[in-house]
Amino acid sequence: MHISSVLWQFLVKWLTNFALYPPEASKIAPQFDALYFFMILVSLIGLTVVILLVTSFSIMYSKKRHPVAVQIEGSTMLEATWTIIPLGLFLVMFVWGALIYFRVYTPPANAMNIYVVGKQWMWKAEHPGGQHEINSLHIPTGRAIQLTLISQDVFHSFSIPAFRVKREAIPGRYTTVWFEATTPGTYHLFCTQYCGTDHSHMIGDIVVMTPEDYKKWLQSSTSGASLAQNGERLFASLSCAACHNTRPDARGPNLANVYGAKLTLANGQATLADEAYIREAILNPSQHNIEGYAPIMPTYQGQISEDGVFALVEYIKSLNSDYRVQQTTTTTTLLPESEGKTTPAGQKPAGQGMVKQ
Amino acid sequence: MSSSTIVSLPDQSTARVPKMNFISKENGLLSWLLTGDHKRIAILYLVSITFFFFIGGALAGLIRLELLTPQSDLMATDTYNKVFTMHGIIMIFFFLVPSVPATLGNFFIPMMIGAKDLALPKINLLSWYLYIAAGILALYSMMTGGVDTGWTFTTPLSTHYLNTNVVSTGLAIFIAGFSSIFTGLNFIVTIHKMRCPGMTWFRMPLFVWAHYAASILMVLGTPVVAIALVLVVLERVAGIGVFDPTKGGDPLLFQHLFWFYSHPAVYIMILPGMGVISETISTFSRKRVFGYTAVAFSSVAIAVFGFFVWAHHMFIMGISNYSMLVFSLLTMLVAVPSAIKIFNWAFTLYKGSITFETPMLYTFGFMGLFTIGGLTGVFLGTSGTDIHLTETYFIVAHFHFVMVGGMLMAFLAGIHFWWPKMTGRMYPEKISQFAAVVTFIGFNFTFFPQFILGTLGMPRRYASYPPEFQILNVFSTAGATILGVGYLLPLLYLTWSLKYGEIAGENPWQATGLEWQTQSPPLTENFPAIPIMDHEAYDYEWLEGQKEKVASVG
Amino acid sequence: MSEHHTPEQESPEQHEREHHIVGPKVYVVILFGLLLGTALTVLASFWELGILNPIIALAIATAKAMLVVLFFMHVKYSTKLTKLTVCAGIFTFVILIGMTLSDYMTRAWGRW
Amino acid sequence: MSDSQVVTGNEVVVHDAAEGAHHEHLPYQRHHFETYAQQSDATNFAMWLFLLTEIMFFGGLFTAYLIYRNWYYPAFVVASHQLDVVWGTLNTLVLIISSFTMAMGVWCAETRRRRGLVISLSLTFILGLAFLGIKSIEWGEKIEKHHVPGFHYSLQTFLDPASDPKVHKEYPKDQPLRLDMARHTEIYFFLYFAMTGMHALHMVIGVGILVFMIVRARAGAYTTGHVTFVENFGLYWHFVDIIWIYLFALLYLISRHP
Repeated sequence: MHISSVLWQFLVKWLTNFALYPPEASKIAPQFDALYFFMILVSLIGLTVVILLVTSFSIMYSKKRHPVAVQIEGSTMLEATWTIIPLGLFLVMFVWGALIYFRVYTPPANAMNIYVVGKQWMWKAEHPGGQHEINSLHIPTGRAIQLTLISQDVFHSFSIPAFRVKREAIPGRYTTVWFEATTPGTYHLFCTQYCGTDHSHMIGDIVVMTPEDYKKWLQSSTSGASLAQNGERLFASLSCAACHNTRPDARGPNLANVYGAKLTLANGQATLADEAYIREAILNPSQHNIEGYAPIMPTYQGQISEDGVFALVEYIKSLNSDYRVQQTTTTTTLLPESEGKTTPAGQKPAGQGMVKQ
Repeated sequence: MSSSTIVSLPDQSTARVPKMNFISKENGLLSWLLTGDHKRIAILYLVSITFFFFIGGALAGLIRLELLTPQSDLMATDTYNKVFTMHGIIMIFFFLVPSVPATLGNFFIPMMIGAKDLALPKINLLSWYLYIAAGILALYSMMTGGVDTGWTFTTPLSTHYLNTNVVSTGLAIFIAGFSSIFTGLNFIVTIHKMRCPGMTWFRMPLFVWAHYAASILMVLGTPVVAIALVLVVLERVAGIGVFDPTKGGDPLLFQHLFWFYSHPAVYIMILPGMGVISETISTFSRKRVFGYTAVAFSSVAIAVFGFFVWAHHMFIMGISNYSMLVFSLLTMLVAVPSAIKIFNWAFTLYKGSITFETPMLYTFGFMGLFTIGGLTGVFLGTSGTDIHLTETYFIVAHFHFVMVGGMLMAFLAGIHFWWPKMTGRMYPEKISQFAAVVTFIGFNFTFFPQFILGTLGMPRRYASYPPEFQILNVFSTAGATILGVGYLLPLLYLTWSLKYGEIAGENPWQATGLEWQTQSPPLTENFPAIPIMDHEAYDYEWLEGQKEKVASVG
Repeated sequence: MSEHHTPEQESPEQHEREHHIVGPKVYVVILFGLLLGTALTVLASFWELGILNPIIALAIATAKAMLVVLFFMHVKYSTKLTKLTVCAGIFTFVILIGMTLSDYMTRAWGRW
Repeated sequence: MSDSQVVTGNEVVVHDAAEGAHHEHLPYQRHHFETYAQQSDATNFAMWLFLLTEIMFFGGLFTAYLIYRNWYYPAFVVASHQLDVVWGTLNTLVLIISSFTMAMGVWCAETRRRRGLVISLSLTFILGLAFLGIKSIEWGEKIEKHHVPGFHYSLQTFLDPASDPKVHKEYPKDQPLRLDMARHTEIYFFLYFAMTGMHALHMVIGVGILVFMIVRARAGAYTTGHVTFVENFGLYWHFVDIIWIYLFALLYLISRHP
């Protein structure tokens, strides 16, 4: 009696919140699901074919029905078919999948950048406005959000099933991912890369709000200074301005309009001054010396926390005359041609000018 | 003989297990511990991997119990981490990798190619001792505090952020690696140099081809994981910084080296299983394997392509998008040979004369589950879907379908198929058929829900999880108990059959392999005289001919 | 699969006659080749040749390795199988290095 | 692999097995082989396969070396100047000559010259020891200078080259590295110790086996036509030599122009 009631509750519970896939709460989610269900379909067909073949043959040709086997060598024709058809299907999946992959990891130029640092065992998000959050992320709908991720210790992985996006937070290197939330609500945030004892407690909430609510939230949870302002203070306290200033005899490049510029390094390589570059230039300057400047920039490794680096990067970005427009990110240009889009034409002279000094 | 079976046993009243065989040759523990006979070493391996399989299985049971409830209440999170780590390490390095090659391969490759023994018997014995040493070391580190890196030893977690027995476990795997290198090396040499007269490459059973391919992977892949683990140990002991981002090292480099072995390792595990399937499906449908050459070459193709795809384990870990393209494309190519095999096996049944003894049931199980496992692998090889599905229970379900649903089914198929040859006695048919069905049902119950869990986003390696995932987890745990029963049964009735099983005689299945054309259990040097291979593999007319000859003589 | 197995040889003596023995002359020549190579590679490293420096160093090293493999290790005189084995080793080695570097070399792509 | 060959190969093996069934088996032929030729082929092939695993084993280290050399070239240049090219060259010569003596040893065994064999094996043994001796001297220097990664590693010489007059005199143009780059010299030295250490380990094993072989060679074990063991050890020794040829080029000769 008792046990049956338990089973009954169990059944009810199952039927009530039974789902085959998570809610689609981002722009990419439907595109992902399209591919996913296409592959499910193909798999089901493939599986049915195999099962049908096996069962029907074992019925038709069981020893009772078919006492003597007919020896058959094989058939190149048939084998060719079941080599080529799967190959074709797999290649379709490959191309389709690659398109989605590049879409997920290629933020649009005008995305709003939120910095996220992962550490054992919590996520810390830094909004440009200076709002901090632990194990939660508030975002508006209808706006492209770019996450710049880094880990302070081990590999973590920032996963939002409802958005179908996931990106590893790697120690010592920025990674990026972007999404555009569509439906307000609260969704799961998981760390999916095993990261030690409390891995399974490194979870949180993604709170998607309408733009209005989001504004309200921003005001309510502001911490006074914006991220860029913190950066400015840090910039001063580290006396970076001693070299990086506007004076003609400045020993370091003037940082105005550096962000998003195309720089030529001392070793002749060209590079795009994105968040990753700026971080590297602060921590490992000797590999990121700009052409035409003496190699005197000291390293700040071990002197600034990752949050501090975020603040400095944001500050340097804010030195651009109109930086919101020019936000571009690491490794995003799919094709060299599309450079133009990522580094607006207006930027190039500035960049060159700075290098030439 | 009833028309629903091909089993033909000698008259039980008169039949005896031959007095002179490789088991009765010498007695005493030493005669086993110092033996050079590939068959005895195979038995040693069989016993030891069974032992490790049940340890690993027990750990799996603990995992499933913990996941019965959303909270981590059965054990603390760090205990849970240790449990799944040891489950992975034991099952992969101490069960799956040596399972079929070191037992069935060791026993039957020399017999199938008509050799007296493997080319290097001493090396063969050495590899078993290495395996045992490694196993003891692994168990030791499990007893003394365990290790919680996950079987992937991801740096810098394993090198800087854990204070468990990473070093001793690393060494254990290092040693186990050399054990499997020596096995593979031995197989390659044997297959090249020890084939009997007339045994051309294309007269070899597909079981041998599959092992040849797997051995190539063992020999060329394993050293790389060995050096990777050496580096991890050095990094821990001396902090030399090669994987340490704060010193300018790149943690991803470890994963490149690790997966360079550990992806091919998947094929090391599955290829021998495929070999078994080729044998059973041919025997129980009385037919030559459909498209022998295609199946043979698809094994080799898997082995070769297996080396080009490792970075598909790292798509979201910050490898360059462009090498992602390359690796993803190659992954699609490596999926094809498996498809070829499945269809060739299916068409082997066509116009056959099929019977349904236990090995055949396991074979059907393999074909179904491996197809699912393989197809879901494509989901993970496709970069776009990989983003959402990787590091979730989807991937857990995927590799359990391939490894447990595929490899373990094949292993059991093989054990039942060759049991009469190894022991001279039949296993009890009815109960073993029952066990096969139980295993199949239990398996699907356990792992199918995990595909849904994964799609819903439940991350792997979580000791506690959001409550809405509970129901499917309960299903999974329930299934695991059934599966457990399915695995315990063979242990019991096979042991029973050692004494009470029916006398099998030379060739109970009417199979064509050379190993069936001699007494069971075989003589120490396998054949009274070196056989001469004068027919194709799986040539059932030839077998009929032989029978008539015997009849006419008698 | 080797000249060892030609019918006329049964006893080990014949087997040895079959089995090609490389004489001291060859070894001496190779030895001097190797010494020369060492001298060259050391000298080369003292000139400023930019990118060419590593290339030359590796080229000479490979040449020396070839000499050792072909003559000291008798590969030049041994069976197809041995040659194939050596190639297989080199091939996998190249795959390991090449495909790993393919990741490192392209990480910066799309950033200039 | 063309099977036609394989087939003939094997059928032949067994033909002479069939006829040779009556001949006496040679004392050193293992029971499970049909002919001695088959045995020596098999063991020789096995040795080659073992060398493949060795290649891949070092492959991991070479990969690491290439990546970090690309990333931290300046650090690698300056750090490699800490190695003494004279010792390095000397060691290369020693090893090449030992390879030569080993090859001669194989020849002596094949042509059944017992004294020759013993002499050349002994020479190989001595040269092997010489190599290890020189290596340990070099390592000694590194330890004095605190250039052992992980054990009180000191950046002194790289932040301020003048503090190391000997090397500074040789390479006056070496600029002091900035801290972040200087740190990366530790990775160079790790690779130096890992690669040369792994190589030296192989040398030690080789020298050990040589002792055993010299003893047995004096008893005439290898000059009766059973040369497989000597041949296979030769392969091993030459392989170790090849590894060193590359290590020398990669670790010592990165850029020697002052």
